[in-house]
Amino acid sequence: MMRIGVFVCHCGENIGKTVDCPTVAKEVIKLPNVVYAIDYKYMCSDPGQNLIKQAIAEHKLNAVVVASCSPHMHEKTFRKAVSAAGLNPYMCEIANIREQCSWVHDNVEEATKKAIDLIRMTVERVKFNFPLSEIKVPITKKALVIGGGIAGIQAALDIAGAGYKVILVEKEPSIGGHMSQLSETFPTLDCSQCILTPRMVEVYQHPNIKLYTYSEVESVDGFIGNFKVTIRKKARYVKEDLCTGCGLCTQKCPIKRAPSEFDEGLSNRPAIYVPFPQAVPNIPVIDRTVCTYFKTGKCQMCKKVCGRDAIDFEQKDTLITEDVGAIIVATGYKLYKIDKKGPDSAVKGYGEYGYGKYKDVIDGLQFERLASASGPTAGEILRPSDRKQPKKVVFIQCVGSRDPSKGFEYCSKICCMYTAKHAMLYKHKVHDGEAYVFYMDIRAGGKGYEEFVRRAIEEDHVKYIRGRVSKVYEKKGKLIVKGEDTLAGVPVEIEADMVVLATAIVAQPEAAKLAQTLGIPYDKYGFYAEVHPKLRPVESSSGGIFLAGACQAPRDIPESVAMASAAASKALILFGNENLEREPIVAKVNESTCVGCFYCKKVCAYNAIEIKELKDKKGNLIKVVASVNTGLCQGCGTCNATCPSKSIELIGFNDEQIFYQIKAL
Amino acid sequence: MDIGYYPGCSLTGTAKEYDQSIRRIFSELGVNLIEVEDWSCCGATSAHATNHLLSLALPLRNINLAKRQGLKELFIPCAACYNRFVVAQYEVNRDASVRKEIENILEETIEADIRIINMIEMFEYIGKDAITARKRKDLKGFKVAAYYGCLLLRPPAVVKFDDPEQPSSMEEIIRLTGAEPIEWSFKTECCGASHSITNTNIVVTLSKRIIDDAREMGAEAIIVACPMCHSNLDMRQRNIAKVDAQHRNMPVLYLSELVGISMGLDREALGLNLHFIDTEPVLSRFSTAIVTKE
Amino acid sequence: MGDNNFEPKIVAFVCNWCTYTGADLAGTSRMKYQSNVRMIRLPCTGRIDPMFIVKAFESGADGVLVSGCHPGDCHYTAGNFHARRRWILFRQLLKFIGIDESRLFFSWVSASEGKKWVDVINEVTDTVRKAGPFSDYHRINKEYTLNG
Amino acid sequence: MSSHTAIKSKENMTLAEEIESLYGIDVWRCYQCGKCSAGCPVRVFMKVAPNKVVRLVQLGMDEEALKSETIWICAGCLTCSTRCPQNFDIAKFMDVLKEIAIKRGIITRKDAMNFHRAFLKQVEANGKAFEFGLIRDYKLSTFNLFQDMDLAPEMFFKGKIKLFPHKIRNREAIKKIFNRTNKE
Repeated sequence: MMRIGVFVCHCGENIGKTVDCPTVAKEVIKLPNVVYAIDYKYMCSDPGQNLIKQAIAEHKLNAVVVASCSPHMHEKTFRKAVSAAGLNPYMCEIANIREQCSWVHDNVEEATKKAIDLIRMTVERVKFNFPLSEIKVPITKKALVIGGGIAGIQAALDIAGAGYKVILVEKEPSIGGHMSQLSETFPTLDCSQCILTPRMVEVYQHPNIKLYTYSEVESVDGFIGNFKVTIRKKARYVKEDLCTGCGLCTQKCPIKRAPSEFDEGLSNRPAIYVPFPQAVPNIPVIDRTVCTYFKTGKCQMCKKVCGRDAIDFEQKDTLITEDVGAIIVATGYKLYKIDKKGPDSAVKGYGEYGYGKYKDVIDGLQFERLASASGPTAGEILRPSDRKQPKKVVFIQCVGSRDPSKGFEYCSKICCMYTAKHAMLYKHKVHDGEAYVFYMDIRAGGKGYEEFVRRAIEEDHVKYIRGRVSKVYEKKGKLIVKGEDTLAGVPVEIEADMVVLATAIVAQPEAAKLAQTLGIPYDKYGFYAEVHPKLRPVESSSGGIFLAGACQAPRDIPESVAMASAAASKALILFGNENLEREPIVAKVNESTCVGCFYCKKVCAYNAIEIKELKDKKGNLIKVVASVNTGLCQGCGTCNATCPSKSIELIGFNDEQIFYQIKAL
Repeated sequence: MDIGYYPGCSLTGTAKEYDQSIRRIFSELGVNLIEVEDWSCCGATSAHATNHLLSLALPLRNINLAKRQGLKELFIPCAACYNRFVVAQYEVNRDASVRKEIENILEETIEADIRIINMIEMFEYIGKDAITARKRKDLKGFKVAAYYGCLLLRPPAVVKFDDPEQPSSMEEIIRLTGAEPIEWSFKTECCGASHSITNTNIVVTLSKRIIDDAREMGAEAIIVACPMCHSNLDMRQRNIAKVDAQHRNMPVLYLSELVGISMGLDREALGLNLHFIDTEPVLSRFSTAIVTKE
Repeated sequence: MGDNNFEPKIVAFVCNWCTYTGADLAGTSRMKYQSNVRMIRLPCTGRIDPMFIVKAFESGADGVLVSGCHPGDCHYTAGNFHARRRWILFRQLLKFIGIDESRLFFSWVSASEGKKWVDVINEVTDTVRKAGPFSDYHRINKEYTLNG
Repeated sequence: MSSHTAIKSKENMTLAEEIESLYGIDVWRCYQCGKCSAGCPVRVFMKVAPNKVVRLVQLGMDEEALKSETIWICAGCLTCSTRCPQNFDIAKFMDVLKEIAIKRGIITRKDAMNFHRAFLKQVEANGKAFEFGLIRDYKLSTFNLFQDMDLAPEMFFKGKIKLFPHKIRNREAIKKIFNRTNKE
């Protein structure tokens, strides 16, 4: 027998002014099963809460309806109060008579009538409530960080520093990411490798960090607090435990002319190589696409010279499984390569700029390598075609960015700053050189950023021209850059020695595949989607999976690092609990009526529906039914509405509760 | 092989050597060109610059004629006509209300599903092997600049032909003849097009830049597939010479003429004598013998 | 046609994250709208079983409003998308049962659109008031035995 | 200023609204990057850059836009439309402005207009372009009889210019097309 108590709050004048609360209380006590009803000035105050607690005890209430403000305000407060009186908190429901009644209506009679209706409907609903308890999920206090660029490094160090284990997976042979390729960094012009290398070493030496380089995440199962991750460790053909990183093999390798990924094709490397001198780990890999042994079966020079017998041509990929509780995705970006694209490509390329046709038309990362002291020119600005110092350099911004026609609609965000930096570095190194920047708008909204751009213009006399370049072509050894100064309204032609294109920041080509592996959403460009752009910027919509750095959108270094620390703190908040507690509003399957059609599985956005086999005692299969993984279920109820046999219900919002609420209209 | 043929007005007048060379080489290649019966002008620049509906109705009248004649492909050697046809077809296929409007004007339904083929596509269509098979003279050492102009390539979303910025299809045809296409920067730059008569100085300025770059990059001749480009580049060299005393003549050949020469056809039959700029200085070395004569 | 003093009953099925919050915002902003609506809060429009709507008409509603997050904005990623797909089928069903589909309204009201909520409610209320009372539910009651 | 306001009668439309409603060209797509002007082969012959003409229309300075010689100097080469990052068909925009300018009788470059008129007159009469007639009519209209005179005899003797037009049979059809597309 239901014994329901109704508590009508005046909220001072807020409700009481338009809703006749004493009348409401008098009316609702007439409802079946309502054994107690009272109105009070402030229900959420201590005396108000005590009123509820006392009534529960005195009138042996087993359900409570509080008619007050929005459940978004005080549902938790009242459920706690009810709980303190020994009643299950989920036996308390709120009727919203403030935000959706007293505040939006003027007429007392109408508002009072509506309040009574709302309470009646809630009373009917609460009759079908039943005690629920928070779901407890154990947590594996170990994190997986995918991507070993600056964001991944920062996240890994933060979590490891808090005393938890971290698995760091990097697909390249070394960690460091794009930041390790940069020369100096804006807006302070400090040397990128000088600030990054110590962090890389720290990762390598940290007792809490297990590093898998040249490895990729193959599959992810499970849910928040309980992920099972399979990592593919690609064959390096070098035994990591034996190699000392002496470098003899790389010196003796007869193949010398494979284009260096690290130098963006501006220099060459051997077939067995370490991407760059400061690589972590300092262990080479064999590029089997160019290695003579793999192509012809002969050579083995590296094996012959290795004193530790660390070369292993027979090495295979290995699969490793790890249990983790949280995942931080920090897979970064790629620079849009603007070579000629196929006719079917979504991106149409920029034939008009002649990238790929003219050697001295390069992209931003290539310029970084030219300017870097560790680069192919040892930091001297020499153009690729003839290794001469260019006296006139044109920088073109927004190549592929802000271009829905040929590239991407979005702003790549970092190009304005790095172009200013490039122009500045160039002017610092080539004092008699001229630098031109073609821009559409200058976006320098960061600490010290605007000042930095002004410095380039005012102190280093970089010439900024507002307008997009239409064409770059070669004439008598010069690159003719055809533009328009839209401020002066005059056409401009510059005879340049080198052209640097600030090409768009794009998502990693494999981003969508990884997103599907992880079960996280991504936008049409392949950038991972955060739950809320303002308030939950580093959380993916899948519980326990967090985002850091440029995999989410174009990001500069400070933002990537800030996001990484934020993502790490999200993981640490999770690890701060023994168990995961969450509202018990999840779906539940009635196995006896479920026919295994799995429509629920099709509509579930969280992969929370699993296939369960029901077997008899002898182990014979009786039937397959749906089963809800309560760790993954977010309680949207779409499955419940979809199920043709009404065999899956959303606890807390089941059909009966809602039907009776409607019926009480 | 039968194929529909729309010569367009220029090919009956100022560009009659283009028509002549086309008819000559395709008969040699065994292609039967079926001219659209009672075809009319496409409206050219003057229509699309002043009257949008007229610029669609005129080409569509011809498309309908071709369809009624049972033609499935329509070869249009003039790049300007080609462009107007393709654009008109695109617009009515994209927008039902425009289609309705044009149908009301023409008083007939439009069946705009005919395949329209430009000069370069025509060579691709009959097959590169067929051209190689008819080759009688290798034009080795003949350095030429392939000039596409504007209207074969643009707008790229409509014509859907080659890379609009770095095209290479004409070079592929040229290579079949043994001639050597040079790499240059002006292959898609405009020659001034319809300004020829109204604004001769524009055409002279633009054509001069094109010819100068071709020469600088080592070309002995420029190859075109458009009568407007041809008349601007060929005829207007007289005007260029007036403003530039240093100007040296640069022969301008139609792609069909070049292919014809490699087939060993009579140069007069190909209409080469009709050019303003004498082609003999660059072609005489390939003319030791005339292999066939009509 | 209808009685001049007719005040319709409107049931609104709304999602907890967008429209319910948007309706709360209308309240905190002290905007005013007609009092005919009775809200039923659900986690997501994806939870709305078409039978809820039939049930609402059966229980005396003269109009039903379904309101959730904007497309692409669903708190649960895709619930509102599935809901929309269901409506296409459901409209047919409604017609079949004999419920005038012009009494069923759909809208998208986000958590920040208090004003829009007010406009939607006033418009729905006015439209249904004009349409008069919905009396066919007795017939429906007789012909269909509904769950609960 | 917005082109997305309620439907207005044609007389009350701004130029931006008119070209959107009649030709489907949305001038608000243009974000004034200037790539069109940068690549325009006839840019040096223009006083007002193509992107500025779009700007004038965006600002509602309709008459200034229609009066600019730029729209007549445009060679229709489509380089601008091909490279526009915003997919704004600026070449078509130029054509449309010409068309509207003609309707409103604002013709700043009579030479270009006379050429188009002479050309279309031949097409209307014969069904085909007739170069001799075209040049004759055009020259008469510009009183510039001696321009290109040196080229003409050679053209004539090479058979490139005929003295009499070649007329198509179904000239009625062409007449009809001209009449119907010229209404308004």
